[in-house]
Amino acid sequence: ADPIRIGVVTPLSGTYAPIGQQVRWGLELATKEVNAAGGILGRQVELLFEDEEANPAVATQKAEKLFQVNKVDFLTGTVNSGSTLAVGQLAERNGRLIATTVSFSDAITTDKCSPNVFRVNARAGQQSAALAEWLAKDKPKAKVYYLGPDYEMGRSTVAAFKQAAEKTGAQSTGEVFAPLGSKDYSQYFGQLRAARPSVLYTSTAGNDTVRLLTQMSEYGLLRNLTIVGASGTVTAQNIGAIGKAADGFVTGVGYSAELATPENQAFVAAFRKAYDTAPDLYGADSYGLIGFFKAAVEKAGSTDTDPLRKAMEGLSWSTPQGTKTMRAGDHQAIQDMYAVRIAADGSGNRFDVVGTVPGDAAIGSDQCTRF
Amino acid sequence: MPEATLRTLSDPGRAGPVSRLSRLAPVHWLALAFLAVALGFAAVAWATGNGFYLRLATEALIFAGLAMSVDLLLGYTGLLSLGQALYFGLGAYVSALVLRDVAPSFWLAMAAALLAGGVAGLIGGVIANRVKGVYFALITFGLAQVAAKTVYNTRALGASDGLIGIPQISIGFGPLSLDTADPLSFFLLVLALTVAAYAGLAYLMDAPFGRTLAAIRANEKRVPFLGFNAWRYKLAVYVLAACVAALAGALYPMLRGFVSPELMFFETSGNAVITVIVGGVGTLVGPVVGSLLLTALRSVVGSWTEHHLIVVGVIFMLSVIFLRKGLVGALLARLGRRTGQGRTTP
Amino acid sequence: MLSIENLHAHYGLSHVLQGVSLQAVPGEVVGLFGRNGVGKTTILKSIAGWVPASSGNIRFGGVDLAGQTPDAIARLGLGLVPEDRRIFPGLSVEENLRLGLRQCPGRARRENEQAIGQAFARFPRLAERRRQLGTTLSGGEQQMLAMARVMVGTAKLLLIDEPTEGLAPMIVDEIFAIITELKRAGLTILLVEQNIHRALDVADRFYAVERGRITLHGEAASSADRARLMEMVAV
Amino acid sequence: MADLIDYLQFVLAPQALNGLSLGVAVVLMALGLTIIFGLLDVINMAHGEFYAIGAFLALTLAGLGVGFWALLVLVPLLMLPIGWLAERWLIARVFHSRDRHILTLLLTFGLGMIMEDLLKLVYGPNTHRPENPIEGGTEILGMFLPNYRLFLIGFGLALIAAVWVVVFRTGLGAMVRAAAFDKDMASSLGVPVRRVYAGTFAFGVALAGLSGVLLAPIYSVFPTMGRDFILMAFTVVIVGGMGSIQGAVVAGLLLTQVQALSSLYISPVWSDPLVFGIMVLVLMVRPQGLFGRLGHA
Amino acid sequence: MTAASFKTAAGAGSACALGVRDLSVNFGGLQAVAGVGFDAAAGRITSVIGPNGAGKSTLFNLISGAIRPTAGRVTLDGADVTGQAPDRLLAAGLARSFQITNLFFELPVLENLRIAAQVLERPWHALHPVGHSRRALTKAEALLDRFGLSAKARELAGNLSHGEQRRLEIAVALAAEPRVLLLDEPTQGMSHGDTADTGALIRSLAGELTVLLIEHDIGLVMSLSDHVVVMAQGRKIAEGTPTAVRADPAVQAAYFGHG
Ligand SMILES: Nc1ncnc2c1ncn2[C@@H]1O[C@H](COP(=O)(O)OP(=O)(O)OP(=O)(O)O)[C@@H](O)[C@H]1O
Ligand SMILES: Nc1ncnc2c1ncn2[C@@H]1O[C@H](COP(=O)(O)OP(=O)(O)OP(=O)(O)O)[C@@H](O)[C@H]1O
Ligand SMILES: [Mg+2]
Ligand SMILES: [Mg+2]
Repeated sequence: ADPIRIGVVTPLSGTYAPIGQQVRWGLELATKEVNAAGGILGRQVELLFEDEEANPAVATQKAEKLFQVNKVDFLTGTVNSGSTLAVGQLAERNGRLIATTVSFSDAITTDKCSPNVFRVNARAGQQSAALAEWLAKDKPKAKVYYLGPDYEMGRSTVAAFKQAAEKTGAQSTGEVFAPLGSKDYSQYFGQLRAARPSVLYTSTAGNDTVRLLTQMSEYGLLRNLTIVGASGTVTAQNIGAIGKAADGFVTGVGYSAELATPENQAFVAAFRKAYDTAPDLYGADSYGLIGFFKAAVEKAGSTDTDPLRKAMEGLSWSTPQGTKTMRAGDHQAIQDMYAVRIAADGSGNRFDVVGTVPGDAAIGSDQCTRF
Repeated sequence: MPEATLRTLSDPGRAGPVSRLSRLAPVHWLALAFLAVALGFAAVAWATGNGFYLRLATEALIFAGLAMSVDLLLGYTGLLSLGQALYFGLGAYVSALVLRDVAPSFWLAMAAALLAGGVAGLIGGVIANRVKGVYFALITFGLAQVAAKTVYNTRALGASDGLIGIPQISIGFGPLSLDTADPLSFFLLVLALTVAAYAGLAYLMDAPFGRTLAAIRANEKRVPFLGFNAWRYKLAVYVLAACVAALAGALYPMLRGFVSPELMFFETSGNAVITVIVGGVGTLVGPVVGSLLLTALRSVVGSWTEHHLIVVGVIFMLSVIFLRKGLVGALLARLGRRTGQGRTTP
Repeated sequence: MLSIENLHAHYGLSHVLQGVSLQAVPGEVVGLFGRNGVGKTTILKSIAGWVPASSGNIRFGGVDLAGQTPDAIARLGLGLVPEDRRIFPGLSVEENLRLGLRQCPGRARRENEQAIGQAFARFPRLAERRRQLGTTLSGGEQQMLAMARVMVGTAKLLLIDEPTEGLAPMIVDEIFAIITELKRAGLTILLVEQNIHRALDVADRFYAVERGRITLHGEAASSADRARLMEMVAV
Repeated sequence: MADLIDYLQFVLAPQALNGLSLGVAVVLMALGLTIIFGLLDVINMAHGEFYAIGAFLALTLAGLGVGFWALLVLVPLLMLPIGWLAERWLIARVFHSRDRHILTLLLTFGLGMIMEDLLKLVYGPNTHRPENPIEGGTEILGMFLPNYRLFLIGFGLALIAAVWVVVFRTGLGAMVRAAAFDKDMASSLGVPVRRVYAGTFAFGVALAGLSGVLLAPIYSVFPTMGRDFILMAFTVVIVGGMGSIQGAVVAGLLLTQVQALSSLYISPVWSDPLVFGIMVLVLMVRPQGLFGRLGHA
Repeated sequence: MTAASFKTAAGAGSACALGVRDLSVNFGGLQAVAGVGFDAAAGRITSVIGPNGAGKSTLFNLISGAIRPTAGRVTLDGADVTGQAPDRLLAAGLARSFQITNLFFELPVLENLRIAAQVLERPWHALHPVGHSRRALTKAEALLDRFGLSAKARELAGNLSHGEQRRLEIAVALAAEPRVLLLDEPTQGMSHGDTADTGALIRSLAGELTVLLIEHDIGLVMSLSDHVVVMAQGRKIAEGTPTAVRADPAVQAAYFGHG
């Protein structure tokens, strides 16, 4: 039979390349396993990668090529939410379905939701909820300081977490937004010190986190301060560079390689064997997507858009991070959320799970009105 | 003054220098050949029902408009703009907002983009034209950077996510109308606009206006003593380029249905410069040819390897070093050599 | 000292020098005259290594100059005062002057300073303006600077292209006095000059150039030769 | 009153001091740039990537067991031939055309693009960081400053002074500028122009590489790191006046202070536009920069 | 603007086309031009002579709007034009040539002249094809002929020999058909024959237009000038007819050295 084609439009070059790489690995590993087990409906699965350069304009062009020339049955991989939204609209116009495994902007499954777009990873709101709950339990009445990257997404994650944390009794002592790609965070340390917080929340990512945390350690600021952050702040890509400075960092996230389930341990082992590094949430969520797709196609008995969408809505499937359920109303996956603490001692880095919030508690209400 | 005896322009001995000066003639032939190829391509793509390639070519033409505006500045006036995407993005956002929130009218969107491009060009031009050379390049770069950052952070403009949901529209020409959702008709429309822009700009660049720009490029300090206000000419061509870029940008959301701040980023400006250099600076066809070639190349190479930057970078550097006037320039030199127009430099 | 045989040179397709031969022996001043555009400057540029010879042969102090770079030729002892002066913009008068020292990289610092001091003493006007940008000098001052610049070095052969262009009569006198002085000091000089009468007063011999060829050469002292020259050039 | 002292000690003074260490970093980047820019008239858009190469070289050599102090010498030495070849093979081909400014800018822009991608090809996209060679910190008047930053400030200032002496006290600067402006005349005065160009470019590149070694422990190492400082460094070079080392130092320290203090009093959002605005303003009032000399562009 | 109208203007005889009053400028500490004043009579040739660095070219820069004076006034046909931009002055009929050749070196010789003649066209012709600019083209070709550059019309100006460039420099200044022409050492670098030709040319221009001339070729100055202004160290030290000036002892000392 013809193979089933899945298009992957993901950033393979530029600053988002590390994330694109995890996406690619997760998808490739899952596809290999599915194919080895006989494929989906007896058909092999084929992945077609295109570099989207983290630029929505490139992403739509590449997605259109995959849809129209390569005739892919399904599409995934977009990282920045701009790309996801633009490609989602393109999918609508082409009558195809897509899923994101990375974008966490709430808009994708709330006010800008689309009948053709699914999200299998946790959105920003879910992460904040999990982290705030851990904070309330572990550090009641914490004095929190916020340091976010200065762009719309950075501000909205901080605002979301602030709201969630204040609701559970934390006290805000101040906030500062540093430009995206800041070189030197030491210029904010004076303000930070003066506010005398007990907890610092940050939603920087990638190299920004490396710099923030290592410079804080340089200035001896990590003593007596708990650092918490959005998921994606510290990942398998940058933790090596952060080194000891990452020790004790807590994040609200949908995945940790340390999850003690047998499914996860098998997944992590396979991943390490194939790529010589641990999976992070992007790798895991992308891996899980193939399971979602497989279950949906098998349930629908075809890859046609309408039956497939119907099959996906409300579908529950199992992933390394536990069972996820795709909420029909807004196409947002519901999953258990974890508070994960990083242990970066001599023995290598671990993402220890220190708290769990059940999926239903973290998900929040369905705000999608478009379908 | 005792007027020297006049020789008519038809005198063959005299016609030489004059036709030598209007160097666009062979370029026009290339442009026509290009148009024929484009129409042939459209026919084939339409016959085989290949909407994707038509839309890809449409996008290439849209970015060719941006590249043309860079060429106006770089090739004719000697001003390197590293921030032309500012006006392209501006046109795109204005057009997107008009189409989405005001009325799905092509003409209204184009008019609004033109107006916005003109006003922004005037402001930007007044700032950037205070300085010359590399300083100009860096100021335009900075201006675009500041603008892109502002858009990236403005919630009302969709911030980093950009705007989606720009409707597909139908465009009325009196009794006729065409639909942007139809790849062929939109391609033909954009092609027609590109040809019109080329013709208009090529005409202008060979008129005294353009020749004065060439003089400014050659020796700006001497120009005022010939009765021209160099600053005004530079401002005029800057505004013109901004308008061209804004109009090209205005077409983008009609094709893709969204706009994002990346359209204003340096990558977009930088690509336009690369396009101009590879295609042929100072030719106006060059940017169009370059845009089509590079778009095709990126589409192919991008699927093979994520290291397409190396490929594009090498082609770009080779053009800078060996094809000083780009592909079109090299072609023209071949045509020129036959007619003995090869120029000798010390 | 300098011997050129059958030199041909091209700019692109135009054949500018069409077989030029000339000689200069140590300590003599040789004039090079001709109308505009005949190739006088091109002869000097070929010697200095700026324009490659298409064929022919240039020898300087026994060394074949073919394929030598201008800086190597300069270090052999060739000094050039170009017709358009070529003062470096963005450099002060003194910096411009000190570049002349590059001809003799090995010379002692004290000797260098002495040479600079002498140059300033000879052109007090340059000394007054030593901190000013070289290109803001008046035309005549720039000419002085160009002369001074080769004088601080250790040239044995000077190529001087229209040195009195744009100079006031007083300075013209001064320039010719300098040339005489340099000649007396034993330098060989190839002098291109439109002011033929003055030039012939310092020159020993001359050549006349016409459309890329030497069409006449003679003794400066011979009035017959002079007459032929004037007839040829001054039409 | 106590509040005020508290504020001064914990907020204002550290802000200024941290601004200083960032300032030195920026000046280090601007130094190589201003030399190549000011002396050769070449806008080296690949400067950031040469900086990245220096950092990655340091990382690789450190992995092979070379100590930090040896790296400070070794990496610039290794960068010299790279810069030399880049000039001979690439820049020299367009250097003498009329549009030197623009062509060299474009060429180095392409070169930077390729080098960045090559780094990614060789080292992968992830971030690395060499160990901090000087751990610990020092308390000054109740303010805490990491020792490495103190070292950076001291070493950086010494380096800048050394470069200044070499370029200006030896007349080297005038020679290079003469060669860049009029190669024929300069060489007829005995200036070995080709070696001068290549040597100057290589020198600037080596300085970029050295900044890579020095800044890697603070700012970490990744393929796109070259883009980090480049805009700021260009701004500094322009505001200070191209080719002027004093200008680069003054502008670098001043602008980073403006940034540090404006992010305190206005908002970090505005620090970039503010610095850019200052650049525009300076260009309008003094196109040659604070210390620049006219007649140079 | 026909030749005839120039004639009538010139016919007015002693009317002053260009007036300079107390013009001064300084560079740093240097008083380059200090309170210089004179009149250039319409249709006549007025020469400015003086030692190198006397401030002659700077005076031209002040008159032609290249730099602004710190004090003083410049009038053109009685109208105050002090500090006006060069392009406006050209429109008012004042053109100049440069001592250091200042051409469009990358453009062909003919194009140099055509651009210089472009102001002769009506403003809206800026948008008409160049081929339609008959006036400018005819003018340019006439000048080519007149200056013996026809054979070099297609050559880039930068590839001309020095003397040829000097000729083109004058031709470019003439292309706009000015009423007042400032020539800064026009014969500099020209061969004997060319110098004489240029002298004749300048002579032939006078009457139609007013010429202000800087020259070091004293023979030429004496034979051409109607009036001579002598400058030294930024000041005017003498003025008068050529013979009167030549006899002036102050001029002898400052300029001719040993007479
Ligand atoms: N770079 C160049 N490219 C092409 N042709 C050139 C170039 N330089 C000079 N020529 C031509 O070569 C011929 C000789 O020029 P050259 O400068 O040697 O003349 P010259 O005798 O020095 O004249 P002048 O007295 O005017 O200085 C001229 O016809 C000139 O137009
Ligand atoms: N921009 C400037 N900055 C400083 N000094 C200047 C500037 N321009 C001119 N000068 C000085 O002003 C004086 C007058 O210069 P100017 O060029 O007017 O002289 P000139 O009379 O034309 O001399 P020449 O006959 O040699 O051309 C000179 O000493 C010159 O050095
Ligand atoms: Mg000559
Ligand atoms: Mg003068």
